[in-house]
Amino acid sequence: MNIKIFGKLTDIFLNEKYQLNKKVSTVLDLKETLENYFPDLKSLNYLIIINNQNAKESDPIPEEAEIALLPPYSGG
Amino acid sequence: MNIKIFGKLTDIFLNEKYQLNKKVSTVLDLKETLENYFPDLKSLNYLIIINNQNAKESDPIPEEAEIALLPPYSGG
Amino acid sequence: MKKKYPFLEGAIPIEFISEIIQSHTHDNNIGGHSIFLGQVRADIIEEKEVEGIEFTSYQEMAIEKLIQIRKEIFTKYDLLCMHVHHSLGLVKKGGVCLFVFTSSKHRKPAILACDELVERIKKELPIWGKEIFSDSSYQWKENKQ
Amino acid sequence: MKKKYPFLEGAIPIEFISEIIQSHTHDNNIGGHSIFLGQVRADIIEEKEVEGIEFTSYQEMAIEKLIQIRKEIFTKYDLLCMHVHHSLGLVKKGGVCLFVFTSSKHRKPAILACDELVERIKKELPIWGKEIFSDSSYQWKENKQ
Repeated sequence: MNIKIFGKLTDIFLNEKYQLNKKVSTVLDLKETLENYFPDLKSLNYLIIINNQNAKESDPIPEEAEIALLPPYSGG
Repeated sequence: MNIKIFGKLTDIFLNEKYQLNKKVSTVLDLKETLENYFPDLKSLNYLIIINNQNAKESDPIPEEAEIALLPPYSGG
Repeated sequence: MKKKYPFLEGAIPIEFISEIIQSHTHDNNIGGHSIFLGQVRADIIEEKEVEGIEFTSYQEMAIEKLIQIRKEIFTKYDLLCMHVHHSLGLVKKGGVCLFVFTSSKHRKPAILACDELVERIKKELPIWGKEIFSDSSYQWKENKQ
Repeated sequence: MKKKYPFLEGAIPIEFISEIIQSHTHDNNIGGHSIFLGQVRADIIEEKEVEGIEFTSYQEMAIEKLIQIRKEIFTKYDLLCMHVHHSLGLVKKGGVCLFVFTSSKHRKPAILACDELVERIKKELPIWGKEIFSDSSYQWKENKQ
Protein backbone atom coordinates (compact mmCIF):
# COMPACT_ATOMS: atom_id res chain seq x y z
CA MET A 1 0.00 0.00 0.00
CA ASN A 2 1.42 3.35 -1.11
CA ILE A 3 0.90 6.34 1.15
CA LYS A 4 1.57 9.94 0.15
CA ILE A 5 3.31 12.01 2.80
CA PHE A 6 3.13 15.81 3.01
CA GLY A 7 4.55 18.82 4.85
CA LYS A 8 6.34 18.31 8.14
CA LEU A 9 5.44 14.60 8.11
CA THR A 10 8.10 14.15 5.42
CA ASP A 11 10.64 14.88 8.19
CA ILE A 12 9.43 11.74 9.98
CA PHE A 13 9.09 9.44 6.94
CA LEU A 14 12.17 11.05 5.29
CA ASN A 15 10.29 10.74 2.02
CA GLU A 16 7.20 11.99 0.20
CA LYS A 17 5.79 8.51 -0.05
CA TYR A 18 5.78 5.40 2.09
CA GLN A 19 5.22 1.81 1.09
CA LEU A 20 3.35 -0.09 3.82
CA ASN A 21 3.77 -3.82 3.42
CA LYS A 22 1.28 -4.89 6.08
CA LYS A 23 -2.40 -5.37 5.34
CA VAL A 24 -4.67 -3.01 7.27
CA SER A 25 -8.47 -3.04 7.14
CA THR A 26 -9.58 0.25 8.74
CA VAL A 27 -8.24 3.77 9.17
CA LEU A 28 -7.74 3.12 12.90
CA ASP A 29 -5.77 0.01 12.03
CA LEU A 30 -3.60 2.02 9.61
CA LYS A 31 -3.06 4.77 12.17
CA GLU A 32 -1.98 2.35 14.91
CA THR A 33 0.33 0.49 12.55
CA LEU A 34 2.04 3.68 11.37
CA GLU A 35 2.34 5.09 14.91
CA ASN A 36 3.90 1.83 15.98
CA TYR A 37 6.56 2.09 13.21
CA PHE A 38 6.98 5.87 13.59
CA PRO A 39 6.35 6.80 17.25
CA ASP A 40 7.00 10.53 16.53
CA LEU A 41 3.67 10.56 14.65
CA LYS A 42 1.80 10.26 17.95
CA SER A 43 2.69 13.79 19.00
CA LEU A 44 1.52 15.36 15.72
CA ASN A 45 -1.83 16.43 14.34
CA TYR A 46 -2.52 14.91 10.96
CA LEU A 47 -5.42 13.84 8.78
CA ILE A 48 -5.70 10.54 6.98
CA ILE A 49 -7.15 11.11 3.52
CA ILE A 50 -8.68 8.35 1.40
CA ASN A 51 -9.44 9.18 -2.23
CA ASN A 52 -9.29 12.94 -1.56
CA GLN A 53 -11.72 12.71 1.37
CA ASN A 54 -11.06 13.10 5.08
CA ALA A 55 -11.45 9.63 6.66
CA LYS A 56 -12.91 8.64 10.05
CA GLU A 57 -11.15 6.03 12.17
CA SER A 58 -13.91 3.48 11.58
CA ASP A 59 -13.77 3.81 7.77
CA PRO A 60 -12.63 0.72 5.87
CA ILE A 61 -9.70 1.08 3.47
CA PRO A 62 -10.82 0.08 -0.03
CA GLU A 63 -8.52 -1.84 -2.40
CA GLU A 64 -6.44 0.51 -4.57
CA ALA A 65 -7.41 3.52 -2.45
CA GLU A 66 -5.21 6.60 -2.71
CA ILE A 67 -4.04 7.29 0.82
CA ALA A 68 -2.36 10.44 2.08
CA LEU A 69 -1.22 11.83 5.44
CA LEU A 70 -1.67 15.57 5.83
CA PRO A 71 -0.39 17.80 8.64
CA PRO A 72 -2.25 21.13 9.30
CA TYR A 73 -2.35 23.30 6.18
CA SER A 74 -0.21 26.42 5.95
CA GLY A 75 -0.75 27.89 2.49
CA GLY A 76 -1.36 31.53 1.60
CA MET B 1 -21.80 85.97 0.97
CA ASN B 2 -20.37 83.35 -1.44
CA ILE B 3 -21.83 79.85 -1.33
CA LYS B 4 -20.29 76.84 -3.07
CA ILE B 5 -22.79 74.57 -4.80
CA PHE B 6 -22.16 70.89 -5.56
CA GLY B 7 -23.63 67.88 -7.38
CA LYS B 8 -27.27 67.90 -8.40
CA LEU B 9 -27.81 71.23 -6.59
CA THR B 10 -25.92 72.88 -9.46
CA ASP B 11 -29.00 72.02 -11.60
CA ILE B 12 -31.06 74.30 -9.35
CA PHE B 13 -28.57 77.15 -8.94
CA LEU B 14 -27.36 76.69 -12.55
CA ASN B 15 -23.87 77.43 -11.26
CA GLU B 16 -21.19 76.06 -8.95
CA LYS B 17 -21.34 79.13 -6.75
CA TYR B 18 -24.02 81.51 -5.60
CA GLN B 19 -23.64 85.04 -4.28
CA LEU B 20 -26.21 85.77 -1.56
CA ASN B 21 -26.68 89.50 -1.09
CA LYS B 22 -28.87 89.29 2.01
CA LYS B 23 -27.44 89.20 5.52
CA VAL B 24 -28.29 85.98 7.40
CA SER B 25 -27.32 85.25 11.00
CA THR B 26 -27.92 81.52 11.49
CA VAL B 27 -27.92 78.35 9.40
CA LEU B 28 -31.72 78.14 9.72
CA ASP B 29 -32.00 81.72 8.49
CA LEU B 30 -29.76 80.88 5.50
CA LYS B 31 -31.77 77.74 4.72
CA GLU B 32 -35.10 79.57 4.78
CA THR B 33 -33.76 82.41 2.64
CA LEU B 34 -32.37 80.01 0.00
CA GLU B 35 -35.50 77.86 -0.05
CA ASN B 36 -37.54 81.00 -0.51
CA TYR B 37 -35.47 82.01 -3.57
CA PHE B 38 -35.15 78.42 -4.89
CA PRO B 39 -38.31 76.49 -3.89
CA ASP B 40 -37.01 73.28 -5.58
CA LEU B 41 -34.46 73.04 -2.77
CA LYS B 42 -37.24 72.09 -0.33
CA SER B 43 -37.72 68.67 -1.92
CA LEU B 44 -34.01 67.77 -1.76
CA ASN B 45 -31.72 66.41 0.91
CA TYR B 46 -28.65 68.55 1.40
CA LEU B 47 -26.15 69.51 4.06
CA ILE B 48 -25.05 73.04 4.86
CA ILE B 49 -21.30 73.06 5.51
CA ILE B 50 -19.50 75.89 7.30
CA ASN B 51 -15.70 75.86 7.21
CA ASN B 52 -15.60 72.17 6.21
CA GLN B 53 -17.90 71.16 9.09
CA ASN B 54 -21.49 69.97 8.98
CA ALA B 55 -23.60 72.80 10.52
CA LYS B 56 -26.70 72.55 12.77
CA GLU B 57 -29.66 74.88 12.12
CA SER B 58 -29.00 76.84 15.28
CA ASP B 59 -25.32 77.52 14.42
CA PRO B 60 -24.41 81.16 13.79
CA ILE B 61 -22.71 82.02 10.52
CA PRO B 62 -19.32 83.63 11.21
CA GLU B 63 -17.99 86.52 9.10
CA GLU B 64 -15.94 85.25 6.16
CA ALA B 65 -17.10 81.69 6.67
CA GLU B 66 -16.72 79.29 3.77
CA ILE B 67 -20.21 78.01 3.07
CA ALA B 68 -21.16 75.05 0.87
CA LEU B 69 -24.32 73.15 0.02
CA LEU B 70 -23.84 69.40 -0.45
CA PRO B 71 -26.34 66.84 -1.77
CA PRO B 72 -25.86 63.14 -0.75
CA TYR B 73 -22.43 61.87 -1.75
CA SER B 74 -22.04 59.41 -4.63
CA GLY B 75 -18.34 58.81 -5.06
CA GLY B 76 -16.59 55.46 -5.55
CA MET C 1 -8.93 73.14 -10.21
CA LYS C 2 -5.62 71.53 -9.29
CA LYS C 3 -5.98 67.97 -8.08
CA LYS C 4 -4.28 66.98 -4.86
CA TYR C 5 -3.96 63.56 -3.18
CA PRO C 6 -6.17 61.48 -3.14
CA PHE C 7 -7.49 62.82 -6.47
CA LEU C 8 -6.34 61.94 -9.98
CA GLU C 9 -7.65 63.32 -13.28
CA GLY C 10 -9.70 60.73 -15.21
CA ALA C 11 -9.53 56.92 -14.90
CA ILE C 12 -6.88 55.45 -12.61
CA PRO C 13 -4.38 53.66 -14.92
CA ILE C 14 -3.79 49.95 -14.26
CA GLU C 15 -0.04 50.68 -14.55
CA PHE C 16 -0.38 53.09 -11.63
CA ILE C 17 -2.04 50.33 -9.58
CA SER C 18 0.61 47.77 -10.46
CA GLU C 19 3.42 50.22 -9.63
CA ILE C 20 1.93 50.71 -6.16
CA ILE C 21 1.72 46.93 -5.69
CA GLN C 22 5.27 46.46 -7.01
CA SER C 23 6.73 49.12 -4.73
CA HIS C 24 5.35 47.31 -1.67
CA THR C 25 7.06 44.01 -2.45
CA HIS C 26 10.25 45.61 -1.10
CA ASP C 27 8.79 45.81 2.39
CA ASN C 28 9.65 42.48 3.95
CA ASN C 29 7.38 43.02 6.95
CA ILE C 30 4.24 42.91 4.83
CA GLY C 31 2.35 39.60 4.73
CA GLY C 32 -0.87 40.69 3.01
CA HIS C 33 -2.36 43.39 0.80
CA SER C 34 -6.05 44.04 0.39
CA ILE C 35 -7.21 46.03 -2.63
CA PHE C 36 -10.54 47.39 -3.77
CA LEU C 37 -11.15 48.82 -7.24
CA GLY C 38 -14.34 50.69 -8.13
CA GLN C 39 -15.10 50.52 -11.84
CA VAL C 40 -17.58 52.51 -13.97
CA ARG C 41 -20.45 50.28 -15.11
CA ALA C 42 -22.26 50.77 -18.41
CA ASP C 43 -25.68 50.66 -16.75
CA ILE C 44 -28.72 50.84 -18.99
CA ILE C 45 -31.18 53.39 -17.55
CA GLU C 46 -34.45 53.86 -19.43
CA GLU C 47 -32.89 52.36 -22.57
CA LYS C 48 -29.88 54.70 -22.50
CA GLU C 49 -26.39 53.42 -21.79
CA VAL C 50 -24.05 55.12 -19.34
CA GLU C 51 -20.95 56.14 -21.35
CA GLY C 52 -19.03 57.44 -18.38
CA ILE C 53 -19.23 59.17 -15.02
CA GLU C 54 -17.98 62.68 -14.40
CA PHE C 55 -16.77 63.08 -10.82
CA THR C 56 -16.57 66.33 -8.88
CA SER C 57 -15.60 66.89 -5.26
CA TYR C 58 -15.48 69.54 -2.58
CA GLN C 59 -11.76 68.89 -2.51
CA GLU C 60 -10.63 70.83 0.58
CA MET C 61 -13.28 69.14 2.70
CA ALA C 62 -12.63 65.68 1.18
CA ILE C 63 -8.90 65.96 1.86
CA GLU C 64 -9.49 67.06 5.47
CA LYS C 65 -11.98 64.21 5.96
CA LEU C 66 -9.64 61.62 4.46
CA ILE C 67 -6.81 62.69 6.78
CA GLN C 68 -9.17 62.13 9.70
CA ILE C 69 -10.32 58.72 8.36
CA ARG C 70 -6.68 57.70 7.80
CA LYS C 71 -5.83 58.56 11.40
CA GLU C 72 -8.79 56.60 12.73
CA ILE C 73 -8.07 53.54 10.56
CA PHE C 74 -4.40 53.46 11.63
CA THR C 75 -5.50 53.69 15.29
CA LYS C 76 -8.04 50.90 14.89
CA TYR C 77 -6.04 48.41 12.79
CA ASP C 78 -2.47 47.19 12.89
CA LEU C 79 -1.66 48.46 9.39
CA LEU C 80 1.67 49.02 7.67
CA CYS C 81 0.42 50.96 4.62
CA MET C 82 -2.71 52.62 3.31
CA HIS C 83 -3.31 54.32 -0.05
CA VAL C 84 -6.53 55.78 -1.43
CA HIS C 85 -7.04 57.30 -4.88
CA HIS C 86 -10.21 58.65 -6.46
CA SER C 87 -10.84 59.99 -9.94
CA LEU C 88 -12.10 63.47 -10.75
CA GLY C 89 -13.42 64.47 -14.17
CA LEU C 90 -14.69 62.00 -16.74
CA VAL C 91 -14.11 58.26 -16.33
CA LYS C 92 -15.41 56.23 -19.26
CA LYS C 93 -17.23 52.91 -18.76
CA GLY C 94 -14.80 50.19 -17.69
CA GLY C 95 -12.45 52.74 -16.13
CA VAL C 96 -11.27 52.44 -12.53
CA CYS C 97 -12.45 55.41 -10.42
CA LEU C 98 -11.56 54.27 -6.89
CA PHE C 99 -8.42 52.46 -5.69
CA VAL C 100 -8.02 51.48 -2.04
CA PHE C 101 -4.87 49.63 -0.94
CA THR C 102 -3.95 48.42 2.56
CA SER C 103 -1.05 46.29 3.80
CA SER C 104 -0.35 44.57 7.09
CA LYS C 105 1.87 41.93 8.65
CA HIS C 106 -0.93 39.36 8.96
CA ARG C 107 -3.91 39.32 6.61
CA LYS C 108 -6.81 40.34 8.85
CA PRO C 109 -5.98 44.01 9.57
CA ALA C 110 -5.44 44.71 5.84
CA ILE C 111 -8.73 43.02 4.90
CA LEU C 112 -10.83 44.65 7.63
CA ALA C 113 -9.29 48.09 7.09
CA CYS C 114 -9.83 47.95 3.32
CA ASP C 115 -13.49 46.92 3.72
CA GLU C 116 -14.10 49.72 6.24
CA LEU C 117 -12.27 52.29 4.11
CA VAL C 118 -14.41 51.55 1.05
CA GLU C 119 -17.60 52.05 3.09
CA ARG C 120 -16.34 55.24 4.72
CA ILE C 121 -15.06 56.74 1.45
CA LYS C 122 -18.45 56.19 -0.20
CA LYS C 123 -20.33 57.55 2.80
CA GLU C 124 -18.12 60.35 4.11
CA LEU C 125 -16.17 61.91 1.24
CA PRO C 126 -17.94 64.80 -0.54
CA ILE C 127 -17.70 63.42 -4.08
CA TRP C 128 -20.47 63.32 -6.69
CA GLY C 129 -20.86 61.31 -9.87
CA LYS C 130 -22.81 62.50 -12.90
CA GLU C 131 -23.75 59.62 -15.20
CA ILE C 132 -23.37 60.74 -18.80
CA PHE C 133 -25.42 58.88 -21.43
CA SER C 134 -24.51 58.27 -25.07
CA ASP C 135 -26.89 61.07 -26.17
CA SER C 136 -25.07 63.52 -23.83
CA SER C 137 -27.99 63.69 -21.39
CA TYR C 138 -27.13 62.87 -17.79
CA GLN C 139 -28.42 61.94 -14.37
CA TRP C 140 -26.83 62.33 -10.96
CA LYS C 141 -25.54 59.04 -9.56
CA GLU C 142 -27.02 57.82 -6.29
CA ASN C 143 -25.11 55.34 -4.17
CA LYS C 144 -26.75 52.21 -2.83
CA GLN C 145 -26.44 51.78 0.91
CA MET D 1 4.99 17.59 -10.97
CA LYS D 2 3.06 19.56 -13.57
CA LYS D 3 1.25 22.56 -12.11
CA LYS D 4 -2.41 23.03 -12.94
CA TYR D 5 -4.78 25.89 -12.08
CA PRO D 6 -4.76 27.38 -9.45
CA PHE D 7 -1.02 26.68 -9.08
CA LEU D 8 1.87 28.63 -10.54
CA GLU D 9 5.61 27.91 -10.21
CA GLY D 10 7.35 30.43 -7.95
CA ALA D 11 6.23 33.97 -7.07
CA ILE D 12 3.15 35.35 -8.83
CA PRO D 13 4.42 38.14 -11.13
CA ILE D 14 2.88 41.60 -10.63
CA GLU D 15 2.47 41.77 -14.45
CA PHE D 16 0.26 38.66 -14.24
CA ILE D 17 -1.90 40.41 -11.62
CA SER D 18 -2.19 43.60 -13.63
CA GLU D 19 -3.09 41.65 -16.80
CA ILE D 20 -5.97 40.00 -14.92
CA ILE D 21 -7.16 43.41 -13.67
CA GLN D 22 -6.78 44.93 -17.15
CA SER D 23 -8.72 42.13 -18.83
CA HIS D 24 -11.71 42.77 -16.55
CA THR D 25 -12.03 46.44 -17.46
CA HIS D 26 -13.68 45.25 -20.69
CA ASP D 27 -16.66 43.88 -18.75
CA ASN D 28 -19.02 46.80 -18.46
CA ASN D 29 -21.27 45.06 -15.93
CA ILE D 30 -18.56 45.04 -13.27
CA GLY D 31 -18.72 47.80 -10.66
CA GLY D 32 -16.15 46.54 -8.15
CA HIS D 33 -13.15 44.25 -7.79
CA SER D 34 -11.79 42.97 -4.52
CA ILE D 35 -8.24 41.63 -4.43
CA PHE D 36 -6.12 39.92 -1.80
CA LEU D 37 -2.39 39.34 -2.17
CA GLY D 38 -0.44 37.15 0.23
CA GLN D 39 3.25 38.10 0.37
CA VAL D 40 6.23 36.25 1.87
CA ARG D 41 7.49 38.04 4.98
CA ALA D 42 11.14 38.05 6.03
CA ASP D 43 10.32 37.03 9.60
CA ILE D 44 13.16 36.81 12.06
CA ILE D 45 12.89 33.54 14.00
CA GLU D 46 15.52 32.88 16.69
CA GLU D 47 17.84 35.42 15.05
CA LYS D 48 17.59 33.83 11.61
CA GLU D 49 15.84 35.57 8.74
CA VAL D 50 13.36 33.83 6.46
CA GLU D 51 14.79 34.01 2.92
CA GLY D 52 11.78 32.44 1.27
CA ILE D 53 9.00 29.89 1.57
CA GLU D 54 8.87 26.66 -0.40
CA PHE D 55 5.28 25.63 -1.06
CA THR D 56 4.05 22.10 -1.74
CA SER D 57 0.51 20.86 -2.19
CA TYR D 58 -1.51 17.70 -2.53
CA GLN D 59 -2.57 19.06 -5.90
CA GLU D 60 -5.37 16.65 -6.93
CA MET D 61 -7.13 17.19 -3.63
CA ALA D 62 -6.54 20.96 -3.62
CA ILE D 63 -7.99 21.31 -7.13
CA GLU D 64 -11.05 19.24 -6.23
CA LYS D 65 -11.57 21.27 -3.06
CA LEU D 66 -11.19 24.60 -4.88
CA ILE D 67 -13.81 23.56 -7.46
CA GLN D 68 -16.19 22.87 -4.57
CA ILE D 69 -15.36 26.19 -2.84
CA ARG D 70 -15.86 28.04 -6.13
CA LYS D 71 -19.30 26.50 -6.56
CA GLU D 72 -20.30 27.40 -3.01
CA ILE D 73 -19.04 30.99 -3.30
CA PHE D 74 -20.91 31.56 -6.58
CA THR D 75 -24.09 30.17 -4.98
CA LYS D 76 -23.71 32.38 -1.91
CA TYR D 77 -22.68 35.69 -3.53
CA ASP D 78 -23.84 37.56 -6.63
CA LEU D 79 -20.42 37.40 -8.30
CA LEU D 80 -19.42 38.01 -11.91
CA CYS D 81 -15.83 36.70 -11.73
CA MET D 82 -13.53 34.82 -9.40
CA HIS D 83 -9.85 33.95 -9.82
CA VAL D 84 -7.51 32.25 -7.37
CA HIS D 85 -3.79 31.59 -7.85
CA HIS D 86 -1.29 30.06 -5.42
CA SER D 87 2.45 29.55 -5.77
CA LEU D 88 4.22 26.22 -5.59
CA GLY D 89 7.98 25.88 -5.18
CA LEU D 90 10.21 28.59 -3.76
CA VAL D 91 8.91 32.14 -3.30
CA LYS D 92 11.57 34.55 -2.03
CA LYS D 93 10.81 37.17 0.63
CA GLY D 94 8.68 39.96 -0.80
CA GLY D 95 7.19 37.65 -3.45
CA VAL D 96 3.43 37.25 -3.86
CA CYS D 97 2.30 33.66 -3.15
CA LEU D 98 -1.50 34.02 -3.11
CA PHE D 99 -3.72 36.07 -5.44
CA VAL D 100 -7.48 36.15 -4.95
CA PHE D 101 -9.64 38.27 -7.29
CA THR D 102 -13.43 38.71 -7.27
CA SER D 103 -15.69 41.01 -9.28
CA SER D 104 -19.35 41.94 -8.95
CA LYS D 105 -21.88 44.52 -10.12
CA HIS D 106 -22.07 46.27 -6.75
CA ARG D 107 -19.17 46.30 -4.30
CA LYS D 108 -20.44 44.16 -1.44
CA PRO D 109 -20.54 40.67 -3.04
CA ALA D 110 -16.97 41.07 -4.35
CA ILE D 111 -15.69 42.23 -0.95
CA LEU D 112 -17.50 39.55 1.09
CA ALA D 113 -16.60 36.76 -1.34
CA CYS D 114 -12.92 37.76 -1.42
CA ASP D 115 -12.70 37.85 2.39
CA GLU D 116 -14.36 34.44 2.69
CA LEU D 117 -12.22 32.95 -0.07
CA VAL D 118 -8.97 33.98 1.64
CA GLU D 119 -10.10 32.34 4.89
CA ARG D 120 -11.26 29.17 3.14
CA ILE D 121 -8.12 28.86 1.00
CA LYS D 122 -5.90 29.09 4.08
CA LYS D 123 -8.06 26.65 6.05
CA GLU D 124 -9.21 24.13 3.46
CA LEU D 125 -6.59 23.79 0.72
CA PRO D 126 -3.90 21.16 1.36
CA ILE D 127 -0.87 23.42 0.88
CA TRP D 128 2.22 23.60 3.09
CA GLY D 129 4.91 26.22 3.45
CA LYS D 130 8.50 25.48 4.48
CA GLU D 131 10.29 28.58 5.74
CA ILE D 132 13.86 28.53 4.48
CA PHE D 133 16.44 30.51 6.47
CA SER D 134 19.56 32.20 5.19
CA ASP D 135 21.74 29.36 6.55
CA SER D 136 19.62 26.81 4.58
CA SER D 137 17.98 25.45 7.71
CA TYR D 138 14.17 25.48 7.70
CA GLN D 139 11.03 25.21 9.74
CA TRP D 140 7.49 24.29 8.70
CA LYS D 141 5.20 27.31 8.54
CA GLU D 142 2.17 27.33 10.80
CA ASN D 143 -0.80 29.52 9.96
CA LYS D 144 -2.36 31.80 12.55
CA GLN D 145 -6.06 31.30 13.00
